[in-house]
This record gives sequence, C-alpha cells and structure tokens, in this order.
Amino acid sequence: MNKTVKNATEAIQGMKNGMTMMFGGFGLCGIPENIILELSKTDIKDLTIISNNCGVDDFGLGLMLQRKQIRKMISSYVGENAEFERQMLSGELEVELVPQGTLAERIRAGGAGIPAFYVPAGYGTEVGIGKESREFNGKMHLLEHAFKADFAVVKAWKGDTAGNLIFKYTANNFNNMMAMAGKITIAEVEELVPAGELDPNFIHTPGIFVQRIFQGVDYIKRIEQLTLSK
Amino acid sequence: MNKTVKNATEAIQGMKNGMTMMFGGFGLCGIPENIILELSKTDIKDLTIISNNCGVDDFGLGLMLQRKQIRKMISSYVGENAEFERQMLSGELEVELVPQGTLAERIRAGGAGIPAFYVPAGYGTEVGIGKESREFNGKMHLLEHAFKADFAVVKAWKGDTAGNLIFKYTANNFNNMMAMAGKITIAEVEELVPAGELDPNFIHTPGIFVQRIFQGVDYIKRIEQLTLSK
Amino acid sequence: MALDKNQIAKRIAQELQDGYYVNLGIGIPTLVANYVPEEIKVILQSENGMLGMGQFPTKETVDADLINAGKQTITYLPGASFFDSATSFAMIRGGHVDITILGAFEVSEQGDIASWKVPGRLIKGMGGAMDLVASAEHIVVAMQHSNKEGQSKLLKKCTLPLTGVKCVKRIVTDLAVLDVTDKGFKLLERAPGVTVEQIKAATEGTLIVEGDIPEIVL
Amino acid sequence: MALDKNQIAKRIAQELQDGYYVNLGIGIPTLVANYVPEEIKVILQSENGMLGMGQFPTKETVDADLINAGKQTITYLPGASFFDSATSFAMIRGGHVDITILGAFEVSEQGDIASWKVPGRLIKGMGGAMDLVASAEHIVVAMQHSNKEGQSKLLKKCTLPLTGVKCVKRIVTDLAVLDVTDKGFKLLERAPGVTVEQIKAATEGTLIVEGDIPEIVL
Repeated sequence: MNKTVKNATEAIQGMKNGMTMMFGGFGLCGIPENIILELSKTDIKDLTIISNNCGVDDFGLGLMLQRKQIRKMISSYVGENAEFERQMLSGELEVELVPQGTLAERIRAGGAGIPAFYVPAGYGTEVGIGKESREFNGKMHLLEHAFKADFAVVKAWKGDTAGNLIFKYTANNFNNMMAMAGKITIAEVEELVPAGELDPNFIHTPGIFVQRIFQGVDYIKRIEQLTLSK
Repeated sequence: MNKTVKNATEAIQGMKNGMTMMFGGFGLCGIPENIILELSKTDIKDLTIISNNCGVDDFGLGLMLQRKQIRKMISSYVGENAEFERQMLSGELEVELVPQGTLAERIRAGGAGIPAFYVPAGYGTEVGIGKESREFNGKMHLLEHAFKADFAVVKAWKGDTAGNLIFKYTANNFNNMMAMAGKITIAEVEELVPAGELDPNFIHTPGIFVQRIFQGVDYIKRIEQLTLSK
Repeated sequence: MALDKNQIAKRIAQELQDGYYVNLGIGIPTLVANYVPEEIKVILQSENGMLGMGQFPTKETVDADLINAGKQTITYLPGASFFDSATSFAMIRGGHVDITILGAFEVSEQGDIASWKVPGRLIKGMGGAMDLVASAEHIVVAMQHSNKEGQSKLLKKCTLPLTGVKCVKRIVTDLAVLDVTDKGFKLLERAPGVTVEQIKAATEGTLIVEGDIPEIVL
Repeated sequence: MALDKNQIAKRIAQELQDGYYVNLGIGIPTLVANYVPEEIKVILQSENGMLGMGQFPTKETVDADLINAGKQTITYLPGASFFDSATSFAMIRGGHVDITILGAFEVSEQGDIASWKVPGRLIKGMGGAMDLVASAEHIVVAMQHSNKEGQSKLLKKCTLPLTGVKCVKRIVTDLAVLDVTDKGFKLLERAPGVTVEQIKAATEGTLIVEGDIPEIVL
C-alpha cells in the first residue's frame, strides 16, 4: 500500500470551508510549510485551527491569518504576531487558549479513543470556567475533552511510502500526536523513502496514523530567535 | 549524573514486603530476568504485582509465584501457568484482571499525572462492575484510574548511564510506560553504554523516568511458542 | 458440507480490502493471514506492539524479542514499526485498525460477545479482546456454529461473562455467514450443501432469512 | 543594594541539587543555567520536547530544528533525548521534573500566581506555564519585588488572571528570598544592604519576619 501523493496540491484534496484542522509545529519549528503555503493560495476559509502557535505575521499560519481563512484558533501561545492580536481584539478571530500540556494530551486522547480525562492544569483559573472539576488524591483536577480534526497536517524529517515518520530534534513537538488525531492525516517530509528503508525499531509515528505523504520542497525553516554563543 | 548500579542485588535495595511493583514484558518477551531471579531469592513477600502476564511455571514471575511472594496480581492475561491457576482457585492469590489496553493506559496515566480517564473497554462486562460509567459521543465509557508503583522494573535492549532506554522489536510492550509509573524505576539492559553514545533522536524511554540502571547477565530469553515457517 | 477451519478463514479473508489494517485474534483468525487475496495488501497489527507482521521465522531468523500477541515467534515486513502497548491500544481504541477478527464462545443476537471466561472452569483473562471489541468499527467473529456439546453458540442472550456489548457486526461459522441486525441474526450465506433448515436448527437466537440464501463461494 | 537579574539567577541556582531535572521559564529563569554550581550537574528540560539542553549554538552548529521553549536556537548535551509534547508534559504533570523556575506578574500569599495575561493589554497565552505550576512539587518564582510602577508584586490576593492556585513555594526577588507559608510570605533572606523595613514596605501581602534575617550570600 502506497500512501504517496504527488505534492501539496494533491495532498489537500477534500479540504473544505468550515473544517477543523490541526497543524504540527512549535513556533516555526517543525511546521508543515508546504501545505500551509498551498492552503494560503486557496479560498478555503472559516477554518478552526488547532495548533500550538499561529506562526508569525508573514510566515507559517500567519499567512492564513492574513488572508482571513481562520475563524477560530485553538492554541496555547499566540504571541509575536501583530495581525493575530489585531484580529483577536477586533473580534474577527475567535481564540481558545489551552494550557500546552493539556492541548498535547487532548490531541493524543483524540487519536487514542479516550473521550475525556482529568488534569490539574488550569484549575482555579479562567481555563477552568465552565468545566467539571473533581478531587483526586487531595488535589483538584479539571475534566478535559479530546480533540479530533477533519485533517491533521504534520511535518517530519523522514518518511516512507507506508506512512511511517521520523522527526528531528525538537521538530517533533505536536506532530506525533496530531498525526494520531486526524480523520485524514497528511504528512510532508524532507525525505521520502520506500517502505523498508527506515529501521522499524525507530519509527516515531507508525504509518497507520498517516493517510497521505509527500516529499516537500523549498523548506525555509525560518528561525524565530537566532541565539548564538559568544 | 550516573544512574548506574552494579548489579541486580544493588538495584533492588529498598524493596520491601507489601510493596506494589510493576514488571515489564509481554509473555516472556522483554521481561526483566535478572531482577526477577534476584527477587525470587529474597524473602520479600506480600507483593502486589502489576504485569501483563505472570510468567510460566518455572520462569519469569512464575518463580516468585512458586515462592508465594505475590499477594495480588494485576494483569490482563494469566493463562499457561498451572501454579497460578491453583493459587487463584484456592484463594491464596488475589487477581485483578484488566483489559490489556486499559492496563497500558492506566500505567501511562500514572506516569503522566493523569489520575483518571474514560475508555469504552469493559463497559457492560464484569470489568465495569463498581465503576462509574458515562456516555460520550453516544457510546458508554468507564472511568478508569491511574496505576503507580513503589518500584517499576523494566528490561531494555540498550541503555546509557543517563537512564535512556531503547527496546528491540516487540520487547518494548509495557516496559516504556512502566518506566514512567515507578516512584523508583530500575532498568536492566543487555548493553549499557556511556551517556552520549545513543542517538538522542531515537530514545524510547527518556532517562528522566529511570532511577537505576545496570547491565544484566545471562539472559535466557525463553521462547513460549516457537513457531517456524515450513 | 460444513466449512473446516481453513475454509472459515478463507471466507473471512474476503472481508478484507486493500490497505486495511487488520488485527487477528488467536485460533481461526490467525489462519486468515494465509488467505489474503493476492491482489490486495493488508497490514497486520499485533497488539503487543507491532504493525507489519510477516510469516513465521526460519530456524535461522527466529528472535525471542519478536513475537505476536499469541506469543508465537514471527517476522516483520518492509514498512513495519514497533511501539509500546499504550500506543498499540491507542491505534485500536482510536479506531485506526480497520477490522478485528476474533474467536468467541458465544455471540448474542444483540451483538454481545463472550470469549474470555468460563466460570469455575477457565479464567485466562481477557487480554486485549475487551479493548478490541469495544473500539473497532468492524468486528468479525470466526467460530464454530455450535460447541462441542452440540449447543448453539449463536444465542438470544449470552450465558457466559461478556467481553463486550453490542459490538459484533458479522459472524462466519462452519455453517453460515450472518450479520447482527436490530432484529436478530440475518443469514447472508450458507456453507455449500448446508440447508437453511440446518442453520435454523443450529441457531438458538432469532434467525432472519430473507429471499434466497446463496452458498458461500471460496 | 537590590540584586540585578543575574544575581537573582545566581541565588536561585543555589536551589538546585545534583541530578535535578530542571525546567526554566523565559526571562530571568533562563539565566539560572549560567550559574549552576560546578560541583553539581542538573539536566535541563525544555517543554517543547527535550531533555539535556546545552548552550546556544555557534554559527556553524545552529539548527532550525533544535530550539528551546523560548524558541531560541540551542544545542544538546551527551545523554540528551527528544520526544513529543505529550511525553514532555507527561514528565511535567507526572512530577518527574524536580524543580520549575518561572517568572510572574504577581504572587499571592496563598501561593497563587499570575503570569500570562493582562486584560485589555496583553494576551499571549499561557503556553506551558499552567501545566508546570499545577504539577511541579517545587516551584520557584523569579521576579522583581515591585513592578515598573513601583507597586508590590507580592500581594494578599492576585489582581490579574491566575496561572495556578496555591502552587508557588519559594520566591526570589531583587530584594529578598521568601517562602509561601500558611500564614503569609515568610522572609528568609534579604539582599545585601536591604533592610527588613524596605522589604516590608515593598510587600503588600502579609510578611512574616522571625528572628534575624540573614543577607543573601552569592
């Protein structure tokens, strides 16, 4: 079974207005650049996007923000993006802020068939408003529900035609869990190899979670905070 | 920081009567042979053991069963062990059977600070008796609670002095999650290398979850069902 | 003539589609792997932590660290992956496995299944069966139509402790192929030479027979 | 004389013990890494998915795929490991990280902390801060004693939206080291040359002073 599609254009077939989509990455690290760019050239809009961040003004998901394709963002951190702040404050953009660990776990839960679970994060804060709470081991916890998506879009370092993925360094972040939580998961990879070439002991995301895969092009990998040793 | 201990004898320091302990492995695959053998030579008893299986009559946890060191087993499958059946039927041994996926997730939850979560497995069966149930997405689920242990004992293929672990093939099974869920986690490995020799991109169990590590000796790796192609 | 185990497996193999991720239980289900049609490719999931299970090994390639959920030594195919039990059941519980084929002691006309315990006689544990039946969209039971005492295993209500409720979709026995419907077991196909009356007699639960029932084609 | 940022970081470094797994927030906490005593070794966790964070890279070794939670390019040390965000927060939530050091806008005498939002002015999001403060056993806040307007940041009750409740254990400011206790902020140490009266004046919440308060030794 070969899950390969030709390119980003073919990969996004079936994406529609109003869908919920997940995008991997932390800051600009490990984001699916090809699909974001492709999608920002379409008129697909009213999207609910689940992503830890929302890119910067002129890169990553910021491109889709500028084109007002996003109706709602579900994220843990959205700083460093002026257009984002403008749309949020004007009410054009709906924003749901979720603690980062809770976000990660809600996505994993969506992929793992766990509809809800308890965590301590956010109890007693705005995050807990309207949520059920309950004590375990003398500590209060919130009931948190799973996230799923019509499409999950992830970026990996290497992948094979069976959909297996390997990430490099901290470019894994949300990609692994999001792959689990998409009804359709698209993976763009820097290097696509035939099934059998990756060591089966060292697969980060097993192919079962990936429906479409292609080798991306022209990766920019912009660095947000270039910090060097003196 | 070096987490290395000399051998199994040093590794089990602090184990006491009445403790709860997890043992990795599926059947006889990936079981911590050295620690089990060492423990079966002690008089430590009244143990609650969480392990997917309980070895066979004369190997693995079966050794500790024979010496009546185990008060209670929490497992998903306990077949193929005559002494186990005898102790269970006579009431000498308490047994709590947990669906395998629920067992795995309860252990992960214990390590991940998630006190409880919902799963569909076991609803409407004996497993659901006395448990809270609740509907999500039109389907009934059970509330399941996390497992933790005083000691978790796992077996890996390779490990380093920082406690990082790598498993081979299906010998991973419960080992990875159990490492997360022990107050003290002991890892025995076939090959112990200095920190820095394992590729940090391909660590299965990060060292933070492991408190003691040593290179095991004399691995037997008994095969339960030798099946060959004709 | 009733189907033998291999023929039941061969009929079940017809349920598979190209690209399916498949979990096979112990017993007859394991045999299904031998009858996957040549023109399709399926990927076998083993709940102890692998995707891409291959055949049994040779004496030279056998490895104690590479077993399936039945604890048999096996091999892996190109594109395989290994992972821990939590991830394995994330696949199962999350609905990523397309079809689960397993054995049973009893199935009820509501789709309940009993497969793990005979009180007072046998308690080996449920292993992964409860997780599998509670989660998979497509659950096929492979079993004999009657037990060794000649009693029907397709019942109005299960008598043994349950593995799961309202989960079985299709049943393939030595006598017939049936679907679980709101109104009972719907007869779809019959074993070559086996009559509808024979199947009716061997089925304790409600049997729905509509129109002509074709013979199983292997 | 009040401590500068580097001195606050240096004092906090004294809280570290050999073998500790440490999560450092953005700002002053990041500086703590520069002052780890030579005789101990700690392992830095970055919640975006790594253990064993090293120094900033050189121009030659910089890699866009290797950043910390502050999105700064970094390096890794021998014994490092990389993992996904769910595993990273499993470490944090599961209590495997020994100490968390983070900044704050306000801390209350109950140990509540506000650090992520100023209504109408700033909403960047909580990132991993809520998970960190709700989970870690040992939470140290590094901050200025007063804000830019000269108002105390150690309050009876926080005025800004909370990050977590009853979680802060210790606070190190430019003026003092304090513990959160049942009865209020307990003064442990004062910056060299800073008087107890000055600290009292700068602390809106209840300040407990028992016996002689030693000066911070750096």
